[in-house]
Amino acid sequence: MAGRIKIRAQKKGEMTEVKALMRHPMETGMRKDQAGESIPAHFITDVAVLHGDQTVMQAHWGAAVSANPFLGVRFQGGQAGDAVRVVWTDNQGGTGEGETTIR
Amino acid sequence: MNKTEKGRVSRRRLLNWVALLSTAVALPARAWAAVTRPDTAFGATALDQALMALGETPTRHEGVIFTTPDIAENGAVVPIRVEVDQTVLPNVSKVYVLVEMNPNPLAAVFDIASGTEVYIETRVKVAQTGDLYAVVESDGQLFMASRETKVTLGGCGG
Amino acid sequence: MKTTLWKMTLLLGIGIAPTAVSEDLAAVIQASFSDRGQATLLRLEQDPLQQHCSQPRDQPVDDEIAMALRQQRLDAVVFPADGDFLGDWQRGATVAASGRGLQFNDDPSIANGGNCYACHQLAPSEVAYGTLGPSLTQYGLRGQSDAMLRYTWTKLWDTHAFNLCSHMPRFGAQKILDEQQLKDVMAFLLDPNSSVNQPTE
Amino acid sequence: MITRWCLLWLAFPAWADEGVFDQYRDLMGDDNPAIFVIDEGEEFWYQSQGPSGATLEACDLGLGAGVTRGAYAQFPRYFADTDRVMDIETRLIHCMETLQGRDRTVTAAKPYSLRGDFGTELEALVTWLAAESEGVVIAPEQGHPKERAMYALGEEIFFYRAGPHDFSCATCHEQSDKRIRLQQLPNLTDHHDAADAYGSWPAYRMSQGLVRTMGWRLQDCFRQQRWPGLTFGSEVSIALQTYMAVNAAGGIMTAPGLKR
Repeated sequence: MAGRIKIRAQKKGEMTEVKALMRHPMETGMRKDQAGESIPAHFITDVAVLHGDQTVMQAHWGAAVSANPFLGVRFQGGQAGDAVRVVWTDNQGGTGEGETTIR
Repeated sequence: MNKTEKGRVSRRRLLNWVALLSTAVALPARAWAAVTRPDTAFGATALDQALMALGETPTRHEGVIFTTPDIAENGAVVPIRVEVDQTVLPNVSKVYVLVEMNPNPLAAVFDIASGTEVYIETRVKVAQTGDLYAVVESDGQLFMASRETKVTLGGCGG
Repeated sequence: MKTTLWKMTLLLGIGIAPTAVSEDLAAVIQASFSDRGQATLLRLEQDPLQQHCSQPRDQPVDDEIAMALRQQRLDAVVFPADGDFLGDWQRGATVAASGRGLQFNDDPSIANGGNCYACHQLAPSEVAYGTLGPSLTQYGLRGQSDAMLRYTWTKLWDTHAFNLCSHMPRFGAQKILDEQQLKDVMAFLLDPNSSVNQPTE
Repeated sequence: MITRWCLLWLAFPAWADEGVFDQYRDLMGDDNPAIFVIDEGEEFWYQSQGPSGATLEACDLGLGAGVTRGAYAQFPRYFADTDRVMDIETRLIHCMETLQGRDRTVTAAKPYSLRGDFGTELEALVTWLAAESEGVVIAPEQGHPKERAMYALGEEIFFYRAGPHDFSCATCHEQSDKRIRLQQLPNLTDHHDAADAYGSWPAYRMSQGLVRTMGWRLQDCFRQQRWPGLTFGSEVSIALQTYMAVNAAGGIMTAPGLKR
């Protein structure tokens, strides 16, 4: 179930706009569960957006990015039908990946 | 990337990253110069400390266009947008987002490839009312903008 | 005949908990809940006031009952033993801002809040205020006459003494806040230095 | 998938009138993480489970075995096989028991996520089924006497004041254009407000990072009313959902919504 990403990539004039939602709890490690036990930190640390084989953007995140993170970026160029990919890794070694085509 | 950070890269994290890039994604290596994570800045527990860890005190600049809500419906999800007027701040390579009142103010760092617009949208947690900062690195120098977001108690206020 | 039963109970002596509403309704409600922490099923048993006020707003209320109830609430108000109505407005501000207390997930060892901001505007600097009740900003302009002190105290203690079937909780009568907290909230409302009474921008 | 994304996208500007939070909502855009939970619910529906190793595909949600499109919008409704009025949650538990052979003391033990959880099977199923009614007219059945009795019961409970604070549902939800703190309160006795509110649950609750169902919303209301714990699938829960659904009838399902 982990690792899901929903991506939209849309041509906007010269630019391509990418919007991605990632399925992740983004736990800070500072919350406690119902029983009072600490919930371990679990958050995405690294994210990248790729257009074809080109990295458009790479990011490092802390636990302060909201649960089920949203990311929007824009890059120059890109043609309808090109592949856009978003990948992430988290602090527990988990990974996620999603792909779409520009429309 | 400032000098003090380079030596502090978590090896494990870097390896994870490289492993992900080479296996899960299987892309040509040239696309992936794995960028080091600024661990000192992420670990900072006060805004000043976090800004200092970025290398230099950023200068306020109107070219950094930072959009945040004046009032957030919930501090767990505060939408933000960072843009840059590239006619006055060219060659932006990084964007940092910081939240003054969080236990660790640095929330995110974005490495921008050339050809990528400086246009970033995301959603961050904001512990309580205070300032949010967007810091950008343009031609090796740091510039910033800040905005206050009020975090309100919701619903029945309990 | 339901109403007749209420009336009898009310007129014969308010204070005992009648079970007249509708046996069916009471039974269904009891069967649909379970004790959780400090919130036990006992809380679902209505007192005469709750029973009287559990009808849609557009339904006419029986004047006889209403008058009896209002008088009974008024008579039951307990004023401060030392005659001093005003506490510390800053502590009152804290009580007004806190919405915790008496929920099944609240720790009963921590003081309850008054949650005034849920429904009322108070200090003009606080933007997160509700509108279920009237704005109380500048409430202190009404002065601190004895009548004003007693009126305000009564509103906090048991709002139904003046405004039967108001939505506001009975902070004193139901022991939601203690006497000192009520005095502090009084000061928050009436003290000229209180943030409630600062000019709006 | 693309279609669903677009549907969600189109449905969201309907938020509009939050007043003080307009700017916040504008910045939030139209991306609702509930979209993941819809997918997860769909997978649960088609997943073989329990001693019988069956899926839920033969579950009758009121429109015939296996019909999911539009079914949510007609709940709560009377089912002859149980001789009860059921909400969607109790119906799903019933199907898990009868089709999959799963013990209801297990399936109904923890219907809703607790702090630290990341969604339950029931939350996911309800979210998917609500999405299967997106754009559908809210039309709860009221033909059977037990359905009408449920509505009447719901109305009585709605106005029933109890507990140390004397709160009823009506305390917060019988007037229009009121807020608690900064949150707009729907007047659930009014058709338009009831339709907007009822039609937008289940909803992604930003403060919790989870999708919450109408059933969960009710038991959380009672917590704040200082009442004891509302039992999952209880008569009060179903009666109040019936009261809201009937008041909302004729409105359009927009769920899953996006809430504070």
